[in-house]
This record gives sequence, structure tokens and C-alpha cells, in this order.
Amino acid sequence: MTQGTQSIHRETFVLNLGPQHPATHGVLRIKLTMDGEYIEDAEPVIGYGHRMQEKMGENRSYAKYLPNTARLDYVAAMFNTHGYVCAVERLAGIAVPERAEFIRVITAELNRVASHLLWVGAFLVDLGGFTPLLYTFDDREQILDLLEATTGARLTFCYYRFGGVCNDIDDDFVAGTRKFIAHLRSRMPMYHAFITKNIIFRKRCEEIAVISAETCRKFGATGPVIRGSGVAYDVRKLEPYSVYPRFNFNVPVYPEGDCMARYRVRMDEIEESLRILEQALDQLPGGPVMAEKVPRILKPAKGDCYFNVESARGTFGVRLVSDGTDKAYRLKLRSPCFSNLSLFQECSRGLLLPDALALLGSLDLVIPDIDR
Amino acid sequence: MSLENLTKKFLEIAVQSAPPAPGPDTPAAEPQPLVVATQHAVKGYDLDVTVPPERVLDAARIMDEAAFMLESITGVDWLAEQQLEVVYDYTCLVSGARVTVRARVPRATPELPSIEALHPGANWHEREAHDFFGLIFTGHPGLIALLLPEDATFHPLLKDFSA
Amino acid sequence: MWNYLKEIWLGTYSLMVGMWITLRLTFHRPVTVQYPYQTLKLPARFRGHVQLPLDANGKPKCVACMACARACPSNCITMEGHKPEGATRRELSKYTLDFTTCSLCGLCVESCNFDALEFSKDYNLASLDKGDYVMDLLKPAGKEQPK
Amino acid sequence: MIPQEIIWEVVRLTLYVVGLIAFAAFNAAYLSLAERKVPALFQLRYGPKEVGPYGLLQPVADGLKLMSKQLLVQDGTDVFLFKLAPVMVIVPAVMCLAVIPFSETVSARNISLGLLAVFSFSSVHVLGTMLGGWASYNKYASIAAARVVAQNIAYEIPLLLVVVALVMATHTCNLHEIVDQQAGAFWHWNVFRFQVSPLMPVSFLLFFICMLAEANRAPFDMYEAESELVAGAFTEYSGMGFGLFFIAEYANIVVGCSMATVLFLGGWHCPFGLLPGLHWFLIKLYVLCFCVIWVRWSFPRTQFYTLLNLSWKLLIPLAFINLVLTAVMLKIFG
Repeated sequence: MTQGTQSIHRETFVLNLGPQHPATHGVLRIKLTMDGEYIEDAEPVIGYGHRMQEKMGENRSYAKYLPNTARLDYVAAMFNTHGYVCAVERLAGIAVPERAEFIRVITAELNRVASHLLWVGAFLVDLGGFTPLLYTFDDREQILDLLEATTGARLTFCYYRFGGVCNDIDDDFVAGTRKFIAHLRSRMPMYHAFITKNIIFRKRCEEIAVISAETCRKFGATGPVIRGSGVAYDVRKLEPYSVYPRFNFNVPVYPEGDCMARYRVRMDEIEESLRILEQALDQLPGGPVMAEKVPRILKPAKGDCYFNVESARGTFGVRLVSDGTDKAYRLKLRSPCFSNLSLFQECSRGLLLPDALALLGSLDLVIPDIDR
Repeated sequence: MSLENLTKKFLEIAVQSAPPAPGPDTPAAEPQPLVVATQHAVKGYDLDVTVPPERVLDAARIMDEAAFMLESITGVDWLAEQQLEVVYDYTCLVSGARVTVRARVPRATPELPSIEALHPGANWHEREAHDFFGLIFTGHPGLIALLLPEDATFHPLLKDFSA
Repeated sequence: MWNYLKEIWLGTYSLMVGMWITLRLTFHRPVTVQYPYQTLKLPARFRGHVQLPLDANGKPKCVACMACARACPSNCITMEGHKPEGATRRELSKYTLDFTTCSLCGLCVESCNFDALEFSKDYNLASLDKGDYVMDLLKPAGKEQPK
Repeated sequence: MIPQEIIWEVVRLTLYVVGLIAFAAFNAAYLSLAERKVPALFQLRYGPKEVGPYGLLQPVADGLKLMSKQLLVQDGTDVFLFKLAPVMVIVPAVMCLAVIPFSETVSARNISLGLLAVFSFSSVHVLGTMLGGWASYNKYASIAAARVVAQNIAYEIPLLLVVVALVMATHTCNLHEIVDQQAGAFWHWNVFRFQVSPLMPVSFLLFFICMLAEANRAPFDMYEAESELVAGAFTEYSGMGFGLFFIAEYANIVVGCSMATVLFLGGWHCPFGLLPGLHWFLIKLYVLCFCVIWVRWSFPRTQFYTLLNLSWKLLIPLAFINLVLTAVMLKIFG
């Protein structure tokens, strides 16, 4: 609001963005107090898709809760299951064989690439360009076919088990993944020419909705949002888990903090994940995919532990408190989109409506992951 | 900000919070800020600090000065000891070190100060803890329902909650 | 002034490249599958709803040990078994799967030691009445199995 | 007794108007089919194939569906304005068509100020859209109404400046004569009349961009920005109310493209000077319509202030340069 207009009595009106709105990717309502097209205050109202996942975690045994974890952030479902399974393994002290760890990393990174591809398409639709969505979905379809051939499901995989994975990957999965890596690498220059260098896209994203590193830290935003603001915080590097230390990959960081930076972080992360996939496929050891004696009814020792995983949208943390029985005493799911959305109120003040939607799109939200 | 001087800072809180007079009704032993260094690989966090509820704000100030980020606030309902435990998870963005600050509050009067002023991210976490456990964070700007319907009076994650 | 003009020129050039890419992609073959007329071949491990394969002499291998009913997170399997006199092992008399609550996680198939359960390749299950989804798996599958 | 030729003239005119309305409706139907088939080409898919052979009857199905829907009028809306808006949007578009010379003989009225008539009619539909947005008592629609007015004002000026520069060269506002001046092969077309002004192709591009913005199309579809304003000015319209807006949008595209053809691409003249006629006009018209659809499906939407900056800071100065250059060149080469 320019200084000149301060004196004029300005009447603000409340605009409801959602809960059914094409740009909210799920059932999220944002109460916008608008002054003309400028946003004075945006208050997200969540809870429309709340299923009390944490109570389900308490009244189901560990193994029976496994399918629920894929229903949290269903676009990158592997990471939720990975976080939950590793938390239980850390508490119960189960050692996972080498090959299973590699398979977990391979399927997780494939899921990250699929999630970022879906995000690029959906982000462009938010900005009004419809065609890139079809191209990214075409590429993502190949990943889903690969994962469907190994796990049996396309979106909510229930593939990991305590102590490994439920069935082994075969040769045409490995060959298919290598073919996919080569295919996507050949498509990336087209995406950069078609989207990144496009002047209209650059005008829509550069210097729009800048989020400072301090705001990200204060609100607990993680993942591509904080890496877009210049902080190289990646759980795979800072708190290495599984076999990630064996691969060399770098964490893309862009200091600007605007929508363009977050877009670039995700595009570079696709390339980094392809590098990880290649190295993982090269170093894939033989051996069993399940730990030998995993008790059918798991009763981990009393106590609590915390395990977090670098999901496609940020750190997905699981705090597990167990009291020795076969059901968790308390299961806390720290969802990345929950904190990423919490900074929307702060950062969208004074933005125009289309820019606020560009900010909302660049946060890459999955609403059931927020509502749990 | 290495873990050692973090531990020193946390121990200072113990000195300042000398208990006024051990009230007859404090059920558990006077909760000293136990500072236990744990192995990251085993427990998932490096420093486990138990803090009396009123010192939670100071712990948050230490964490804020050390440029830690608040990951999440977890409520745990210990029905046996009639206590509600609030667990704050902080993580350092640079070194990846992780600090867990715990505070125990009697179930009858579940009040503790809100750290929303230092970590605005806690705003939603505290509202969620209020939804699920009935914890009341004094000083919180808008402690209304976040995930549950506005008129919800029940707190589902309490152990004695029956649907 | 100079970089203003340069930015305009680069901008228009990027627009031209964008339009050339869309035009170039018109010559690619469409990738979409015309569903009712063409169907994709399902992978071997595709997880449709659960079914009871028949052994050599046409009877399900299930011995009604209720392992799958216990393993199911959402209790969709209800089953009864009986032991006909003179027979060595138990027989199944009732086996219904409530497909409305099944989350296709596969824990039941894994829990069965007699591999009496497997995933079907049945995906087009649209129906107007919710009752159709409480499937009685003992009845021989009426519908022909799509490939 | 009314003289014979006036009766014939009235009969001829009514036939032409009926034909033009049919032409506008036919174009709306099959351009909307093109709007779904052409992007299907870009996006590696097929587009509608079910209704009729290769989906050719799809527009008929859409039309019937729209007609069968009830036009809901919210309470609190200004019913008269709500119903008037679609009419006010489609009538000017059809009236512009009446003046455009499709070929030597095929044109409703050959009036000497055809150019002036087209641009005066085409500025009325802004009022209709704004009325529609304002009268439908919906927050998204009123934002869209405010946007559409600002956008059309910003893009009316460069459009007219380009046309003024052209009229300085053609010395006439009669569309027939403008096309006649471009007879012969394609280097006679106004686009390549470099002795008038070397910036002629640039001014054609400018005209095309402004025409896109006038018709609220492609990267400038501010008033129907799906991802922001849900459906913009016609959020509240359903049934044939929405149908009329739909037909008007395509009629505006057809008017814009045919004006571009008449002014710059030599109307009904063939690029190589042999057998000019209506077919060449239609070929050029539909090539330009293909470009309009092609532009729409290749780019995201601009922001609103970038759109206005583009016009005030880039297109209008360019149009002025073109105007001055044309004046200088005409002075020198006479």
C-alpha cells in the first residue's frame, strides 16, 4: 500500500480462498482480508482433512499402522513409511540388511523425482500455463509404472517392512530405472528452455514472495523452502541415515528466497536424485532383503526415540514413545507442510492475489499431510 | 554453539529456579533440569533436557540465541503419574545437532508459558497440542481449535478419552 | 537503457523458443491410452482385491487358521472354518472380504503360511450398489478375469 | 411505396446479418473444438474423440448441454444488468463482423468509415464484461470486472496508434480500398510495405498482441484467470448466459484476426496473385486463430501489473516510434 493512499479511508473485504478452490491442491481454506487486490492478512484455516492419524497410531499395533503412513503425504509416500519404519527399527534395535537399505534409497529417490515432477506441473498450472503439466505427468508416469511393477501400488506403496522390504527388485526394474534416468536427463534441457528461461514465468516468480532465512528458521520451514532461502539444511547430509553417506551428491541452495529460487532448488534436486539413483544402482549389493528373525508381533523396548527423514517437502519426523506393548504409547508425526504453511500468513502480507498464489504453489503443500 | 556450552547454559536455569518451598502437593520429585547427552544414532537427539514448566521460555530463549529451529511440540499423556509431558524438539540448521526439552505439567492444571514470541512456528504446534491434550499455553495470541472443529470440547489424545 | 532492450530481446526470444517446443512436440505420437478401447497390461505384482486360488482338485488351499483376519489392519476379512469328520485339515465354510475398508496393503497375503491368498488383477470394479463390495471369495469368480 | 432497391437492400442486409450471426456461432462452436483438439496436439494426447467422427459433433453436444442448463440468478444481483451483460458482449462483436470485407463481393455493408466502425463497436464489449462481473454480486467477479477495464484501456491505445500509422499510409478508412491497395503478390501486403515504415512487421506483431489482450486471451486472460479468480467475470453465469460469453469470446477473436488479415495480410488476395477470393481470407483467418490458440497453450499467465507495464512502458512507446517513423518516411518518399 503506497504511502499516498494511507490517508484515504480504505475499506477491506474478506475473501475466502477455498475450501474448494483450484489453487489450493486439497481442502484448505485461507481467509484473506483484502484491500483491493492487495492482501492485508491471510489466515489459513486447516483441519478439513483431519483423520486423527496419531490416535490411530496408538490403538493399532506397529505392523497394522504401516499402511496409514502412506496416506499422510501420498505424493511422496515412501518417505513417510521410511521415517516410521526406521523409527520403530531404531527403538526395537532391528538391523536392516545392506540390499534392503539400497532398495529403500532407490525407491525413495524415485518417489522424490516423481513428487517434484508433479509439483512442477501443478505449479505451472497455478501460474496459468497448462501444457507443462502434461509433459511432467508423462515422465512421472514412467516412474509410477516402475514402482508399480515392484511394489504393486502406484501411489500409496506399502512396500517397506520392519527389517527390510517386502519383496526384492528384479532386473527389469534396474534396467527400467537406468533407461528412465537417461530419458529424464534428456528431457531436462527442454524443461529449462520451456519453463525456466520463459520470460513470463521469470516475471511471475523472480523477487516474488521473498522468504528470509530467519523467517524460515523461526517458523520451522524445511526442505526446498529453506534451501531456497540460502540455508543448506538437508537431513541426508546433516544427520545421515540409511546408506546416504555412501553417495556423493550436493544439496542445491539458492540465496534469493523467492519463488524462482524454490523452483530452481526442486529442479536441481531432480538432477541430484538421478545422480543418487545411478550410484545406488551401481553399488547395489546382493543378499537378503529382510532381516532374519523379526518377531511377528513387535514389542520394542520402553522409551522414546526421534527419527527424521528428508522427504520431498521437508523433514518428516516421527517421535515414537513406546511402553513395551505391541502398540505405540504415543506416535507424533512431524509433517513438513504443516510448518511450511505456517509461514504463509507472515509472508503473504502486502502481496497481490496472484503473487500470493504463486507463493502458495511454491511451498508445495499436500493438505492431508498438514491435517493428518 | 557446541553442545558443551549449551549444557552449561541449561544448567544455569537449574540454579535460578531454586524451588521456593517444596510444596506438599508436588507429586513427583522436584524436577531438576536433567541434562543428559544421548547418542544421536540410538535416540535420535543429542541433548535431553528436562526443565520445570515455568522455565520453558528461558530454554526457548537459549535455543533461539543458539540459532536452533523448533521442529515440533509433542504432548504425551502419562496417565499413571497423572502428568502431561510437553516435548520441544529443536534442531540446529548448521550442525544438525538436536536438542529435546521436556517439561512435565500436572494433568489437573495443564498450564505452561507459550514460546510463540520467540518461535512463531510454535503458534500452530501449541494450538494443536491444546486441541489434542487440553494444554493451556499462557500468552498464546489465539489458542482456538486448529485441527478439531471449533466447538470441540473433547481432547482425543488423552489416555482416558473414549470416543 | 541497453540492458532494458537486451532483456526485451531475450524475453521475446524465450517466448519464441517456448512456442517452437510446443510445435515440435506436436509431431510426437500421443502417449495417452484410450481406456475403454485399449487397456494396459498389468504387472505381475499388481495388488487388486484378494482372492483364493484353487489347488489341483478345485478347492481353496485355506485351512481357516484366521492368520489373515488377524493381520488385517482394518478387519475386512470375516471367515469361518469347520473340520469335516474323517478329513485331515479344516475346511473353509465362509470367507467374505469387505473391500470398502481394504487398503490393499498386502499384510494378509504375507501373513498366510499356506499361500492360500493372492492378489487378483481385477481393477474395474465400478458398481452402483455398495453391497457388491462385500465380496464372498468362496463363490467362483462370476466375472471373467480381464487379462 | 418504398422504392424497389431499398426493399432489396433491407432483404440483403437481413440475410447478411443472419448469415453473420450463424458465422459467429459456427466459429464459436468449431473454434472451441479447435481449442480442445489443437492443445491436445501439443500435449501428446488426442482431445475429444467420442462424440461424432473424430469428435466433430462435440461442439453440438456442448451447445445442447449449455442450453439445457438453467440460468441461475442469485438474489442480490441486479437482474436487469445481469441479463443485459451477455447481450452487450455479443452484439458489438457481430456488428463488427458486418463491416469486415470477407471478399470482393461478400461483405454486408461497404461503408467508407469501416475501420472506425469496427474499433468503436469493439470497445463496447468491455462495458458488457464489466457489467457482467459487477452485477453478479460475487467478490471474484468484481475483482475481475475491475481488472478487465484497466486491461482494455491499457491495450486500446497502442492498438489504435498502430492503426492510425497504417491509415496515414493507406489514406482511406474504407476497408475495401485498404484491401484493394494490397492486391497482387504478398510483397504488396501492408506487412511488407517497408517504404511506408521499416517497422511494419513489428507493428503487425504489436497489433496481434493488443488484439490478444483485447479479447482477454492467452497470457493476458486476466478476467477469466482460472487459478486465481475461479472463473472471473462469469463465475455466476451458467447455461446460455455463460454460452453467450463463450460465443462472444470467440467472436472477438475472429473479429481481431480478420482485422489483422484485412489491414496487414491483404484480405482476400492470394500470396501469389492467382485466383483471390473468400477462401484465402478464411485460410489466413484460421492460421491466425491457430496462432492465438498456440500462444495460449505455451505460456503461463502474466501478472496484472506486468501486463499494464508491458503496455504503458513498451507497446505505447513502440507505437509512437512507429507513428513518427511512418510520418517521416511518408514525407521523404511522398
